[in-house]
Amino acid sequence: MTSRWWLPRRAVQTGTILLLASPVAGFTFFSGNLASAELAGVRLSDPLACLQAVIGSGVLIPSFLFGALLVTSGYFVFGGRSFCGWVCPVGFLTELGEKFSSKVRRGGRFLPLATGRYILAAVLVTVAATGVPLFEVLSPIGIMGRAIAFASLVPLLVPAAILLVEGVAAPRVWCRSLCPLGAFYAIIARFSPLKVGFHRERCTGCGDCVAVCPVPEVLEPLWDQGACRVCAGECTRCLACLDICPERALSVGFRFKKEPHSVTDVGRPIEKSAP
Amino acid sequence: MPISGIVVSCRPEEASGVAEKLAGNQGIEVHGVLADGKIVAVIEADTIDAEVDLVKGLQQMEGVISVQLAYHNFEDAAPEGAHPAGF
Amino acid sequence: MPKERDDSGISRRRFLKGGALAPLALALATAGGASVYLRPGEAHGFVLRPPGAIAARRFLAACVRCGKCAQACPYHAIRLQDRSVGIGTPYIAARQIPCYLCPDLPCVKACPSGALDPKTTEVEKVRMGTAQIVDREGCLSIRGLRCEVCYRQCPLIDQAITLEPRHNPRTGEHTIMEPVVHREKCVGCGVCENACVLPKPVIVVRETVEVQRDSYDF
Amino acid sequence: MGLSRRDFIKACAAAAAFAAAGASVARPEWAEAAEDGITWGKAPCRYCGVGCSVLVGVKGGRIVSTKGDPAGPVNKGLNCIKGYFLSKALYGKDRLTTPLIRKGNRMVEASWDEALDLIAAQYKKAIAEHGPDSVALYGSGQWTIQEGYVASKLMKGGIGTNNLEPNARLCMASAVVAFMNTFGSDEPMGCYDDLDLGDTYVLWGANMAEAHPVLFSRLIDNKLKHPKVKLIDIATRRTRTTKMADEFIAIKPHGDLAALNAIIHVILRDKLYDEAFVAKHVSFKRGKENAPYGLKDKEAFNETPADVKNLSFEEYKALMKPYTPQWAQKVSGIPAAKIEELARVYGDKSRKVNSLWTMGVNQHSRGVWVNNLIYNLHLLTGKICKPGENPLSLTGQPSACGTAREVGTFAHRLPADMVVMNEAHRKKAAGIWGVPAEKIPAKVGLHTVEMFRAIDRGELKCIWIQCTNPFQSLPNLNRVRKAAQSRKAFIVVSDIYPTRSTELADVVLPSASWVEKEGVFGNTERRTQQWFKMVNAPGKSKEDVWQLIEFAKRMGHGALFPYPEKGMHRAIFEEYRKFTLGTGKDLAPYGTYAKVRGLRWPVKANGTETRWRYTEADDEHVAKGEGIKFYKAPNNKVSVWFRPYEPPAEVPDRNYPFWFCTGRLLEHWHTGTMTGRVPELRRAVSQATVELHPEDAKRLGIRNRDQVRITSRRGSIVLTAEIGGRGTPERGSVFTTFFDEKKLVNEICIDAFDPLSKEPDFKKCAVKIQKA
Repeated sequence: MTSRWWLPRRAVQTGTILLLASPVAGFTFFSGNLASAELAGVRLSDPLACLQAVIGSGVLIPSFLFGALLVTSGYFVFGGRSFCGWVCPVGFLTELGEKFSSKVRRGGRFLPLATGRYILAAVLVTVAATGVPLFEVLSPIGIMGRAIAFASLVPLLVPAAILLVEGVAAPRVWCRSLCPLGAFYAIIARFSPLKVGFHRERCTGCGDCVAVCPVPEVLEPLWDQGACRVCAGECTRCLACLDICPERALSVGFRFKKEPHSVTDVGRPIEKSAP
Repeated sequence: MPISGIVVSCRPEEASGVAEKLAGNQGIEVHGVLADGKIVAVIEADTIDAEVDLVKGLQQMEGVISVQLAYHNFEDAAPEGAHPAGF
Repeated sequence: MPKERDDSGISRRRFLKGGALAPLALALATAGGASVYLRPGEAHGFVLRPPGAIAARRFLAACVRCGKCAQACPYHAIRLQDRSVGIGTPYIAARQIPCYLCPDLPCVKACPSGALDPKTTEVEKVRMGTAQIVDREGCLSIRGLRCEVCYRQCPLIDQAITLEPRHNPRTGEHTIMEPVVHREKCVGCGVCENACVLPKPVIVVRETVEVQRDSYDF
Repeated sequence: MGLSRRDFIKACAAAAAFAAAGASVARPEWAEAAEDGITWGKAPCRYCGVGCSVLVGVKGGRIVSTKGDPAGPVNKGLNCIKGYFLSKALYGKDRLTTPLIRKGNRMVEASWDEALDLIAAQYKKAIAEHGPDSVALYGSGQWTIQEGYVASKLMKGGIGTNNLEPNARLCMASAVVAFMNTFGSDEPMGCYDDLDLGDTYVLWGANMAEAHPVLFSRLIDNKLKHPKVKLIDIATRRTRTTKMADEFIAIKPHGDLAALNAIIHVILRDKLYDEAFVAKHVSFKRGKENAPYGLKDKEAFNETPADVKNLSFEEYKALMKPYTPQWAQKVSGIPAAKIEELARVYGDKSRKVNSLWTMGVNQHSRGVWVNNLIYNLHLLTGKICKPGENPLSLTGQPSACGTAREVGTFAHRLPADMVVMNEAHRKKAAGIWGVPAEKIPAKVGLHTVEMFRAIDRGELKCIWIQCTNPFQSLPNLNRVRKAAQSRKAFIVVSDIYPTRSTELADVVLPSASWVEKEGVFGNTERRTQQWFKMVNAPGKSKEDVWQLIEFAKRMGHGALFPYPEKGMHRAIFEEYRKFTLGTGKDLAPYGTYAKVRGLRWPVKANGTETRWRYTEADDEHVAKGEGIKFYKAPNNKVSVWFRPYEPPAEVPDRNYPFWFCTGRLLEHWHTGTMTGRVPELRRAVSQATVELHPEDAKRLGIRNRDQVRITSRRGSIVLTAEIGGRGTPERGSVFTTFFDEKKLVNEICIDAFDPLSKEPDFKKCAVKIQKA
């Protein structure tokens, strides 16, 4: 029996969409979208949106900053890119997109994962220089959030374009390599305590986990360097590897021992394993 | 093209004479002479200035007491208050 | 541990293909995106922002496009732009639904980022824009008809808009009651623009006029 | 008639010049000038009592444009915003186009024959079983004169019941009674020219700026031209009129009765009256007092000649002694010094004083008395029947004067000031109608409020409502609507759109409106205006006259209406005109009205109009040398009535602490049946709001645009609060408008009415206010 992490994950993804739509149905416990929201009286803000707004306008509202820090610390605990795997509606959309595209295989490697960091840097530089919050203007996440809450459908062209590009040429290129928010969370995720662990003794080497992983690069150290946990920030904690592994060789948790260097074949530092 | 309705007041006994003189002017149509010495006329001119000159001229005319403007139209386009109705 | 995985590393061929295709795709996406977003549109002219909005350029940066102000508006007057650099930012289409100046300004309270200045607490001090009569010849009231709908609907009646009566020389016995906007009082809520009975409103909200000039002449 | 655009403008210019020169000459072709295939015709505006003239542009069988008629003497080419969109009122999407008959809860389309046969059968059945007084016809001040005349002849001369009422009962019945008991003849002695010629205007409870827009613009122009002109606004609410007035005097609801008496007191005390005028023209009278408020069904109160006591001037002065300004200050809220000042305004011989009033005075549980007291001011000071100084009761419907008053479509009236109680009058009417004199019953019919109460009591079996919307406009509406909902009577409604009345009807008939038929209206200043049919009514719609005559044929009274199909309207008018000749209400031949923009009756032998009645200067019925002669009053003497103060029917108390008042606004008219179909007017004002005084609102925690629940002993309703907007009621009172068909505000109103005029008081009742 393997685990069934996909179930809660789909539930959270769907729940996010429902939450975004809840004001339309007349509920008042939630308002806003993923850029900034109020849930049961608690103000939450996307740290990158906050960063852009503050840099771009020079206006700083303490509660706004607090909301951003709250979200940052939350994602720090659960592993930053868990946002991508569990919350982000664009991630949800592209995942669904894959299901309908037989050509696309998971984990297509089009651009290096690191591209996102440069885009993030470029966004912040642009914001500082021009005052135009570049990512908030183009963000498919915001667009989808507003499409759900306000039925503003025209901008959905952007996520549609992403789906098209991914479906035809570059699988998963947006989430893996381009999204600056993903890159931002990847930086936090590196240090986050919640990680996927690897129990080498159970592994039969069937390769299913790599096949199912949207970012197979993060599993490579387990093979190549004999690491016993996934350290790379790019891991979205989607836990698909846990679900697929017939031997339960992977698990998720807060406490994994530090890298037992003795078992690594080559002994290269783990940090370099991430691309 | 400005079109105006005017009332020219004269002494009753001179009214018909003035009316004849008025009718002789180009751009003036006399529509009626009332018993109390009022002449109802319509004047037409190329510009508002020309019209004002015309009225000034009338005021100088012998037998004329006053010239009163009753109606003034200076637009050629849609009539006042006109609008497409019902849709 | 099997070694026959073919996707463990990036093959040279794949890398080249990716390297060539990716910029192409990016360029295409940019072109597509730009055509949708950066169309010259509302963002370049005057956009009527919700009460308390800070100066236009800073507003575009400070607004995180979360839509909370729009959700807070009880009249659904606040909409979100769906194109150009102002995408996702709130605006008021006064001709459809104007700002009715809620005394507690729920939109300002909802704004998380300060794009709507939280110091805005009095509706009379709001300056979203300034109403202007843009077509004096078209204005029914100035033509002598008893319309003055903008004046009577103005939430700051007799302050932001007053009626200035003067003799109507065309009929000789009626009064022209001309609505006159007072810039120092007008909050720019757009109720007048909304109420104007003409197909194209002759009174509209334009950019806030800071300097008071008198364009009102007989 | 192929006139070019230029010729048309010229025609307009000439017509205006003729009007300015004081001559009412107009050439018929001016009314029809062609331009771009548009044919223009003249018509009076369909809305209020001001009576603006409009030009109606028709192309392809459809009205494509309307505009103020430059030759119209009232408006000189101007309109208010309602008039500007006049044509659109006819072209709403939901025009009724076919007769509908109720089948259970559904309305089923029917033919005219089916509908009319059904109505006739129901009426016949009711008459056979319960007598002619079990049926009624409820009409309108928006009826044309022809419609009103046919209705009167059918009901009074044909069916034999006086159960005929116009909605004008709700509108100016108080003015009618006061005109009759003071002057012996209905309708004003003055006219709109007084607005140009006077120098002092006292408004008693009238928001002229919104209710009589074009007229107000004329009044303000007088003020702009002449610095001496003073406008004093006495009201319970600060309005747009207040804004343009020189002085606002706040008065408590019902306080007018006290204030007017106190002003008269000062005029008498300080000898500000015109001794010679009083001696020559005035007789003093005291009527019946301690009048009821009509709250009980069938409560009867009449002031018969036996109840009237003649007084000497000295007796009258003695009676007026207790009404000191100090006393009035307490009752009316007007400071005593202000009352003294007002008395001196009326008494100032160098001032030409005009009093103007409308619903604030008429919709009043002592409305006739207040009207009487205003006349007293003018009669004591002799400021009457002179150019520029007159009392003028402003009306609210396009033909409240023409159809309701002149034709006499009230339960007690016959055409031209005659009444059913008077045998000679009945004989004269019967003579003209060609029916036996006994046919017209002497018993006064049911007045409006009683008419609808009689439905509730089950006494009235059939009622036909034309051209009005009583199930939105009547007071104490819950009772009336419940009675109709329980199908206690057979209800027929003729209208042009679905209304809150058609929804309760058993038969709904589609009517033609305004220029879809030919007609004549009479406005406030006695101006009779005619128009021709210009377009066809949509679908199977038929004009009300046709409906009534077809019904009459089925009732066996077809012989009463032997009018030719072509020229029917002319024939009806000419027949009606016979009533007016020689009575001082003389009308001109129909053909004259077709040519002019209206004439003010009495029309002189030479075909010209009369601007001021009862004066030798203008009225042909007064011989040269007689000066002023009130020739319609008994002994040529008008009555100054002693009318004491009596409290209102319902006063705010601990449970219902606020006064409640209803009224009109500029953008919409009456119950909004027409203006509600004009998208532009709906955009301008979409819903009824309740106005509160800012301090009251603050105390109750109500802010602008909050939802507010208003509750009276009769009903409850939720409205949006409006604070500091177009109107501000005085502390302790609230105001709302009645045009909004979604908000039946009249459910709140009390059905107390003036005992003499039977006009309900829509301006005062007690309510409580809560934030909803």
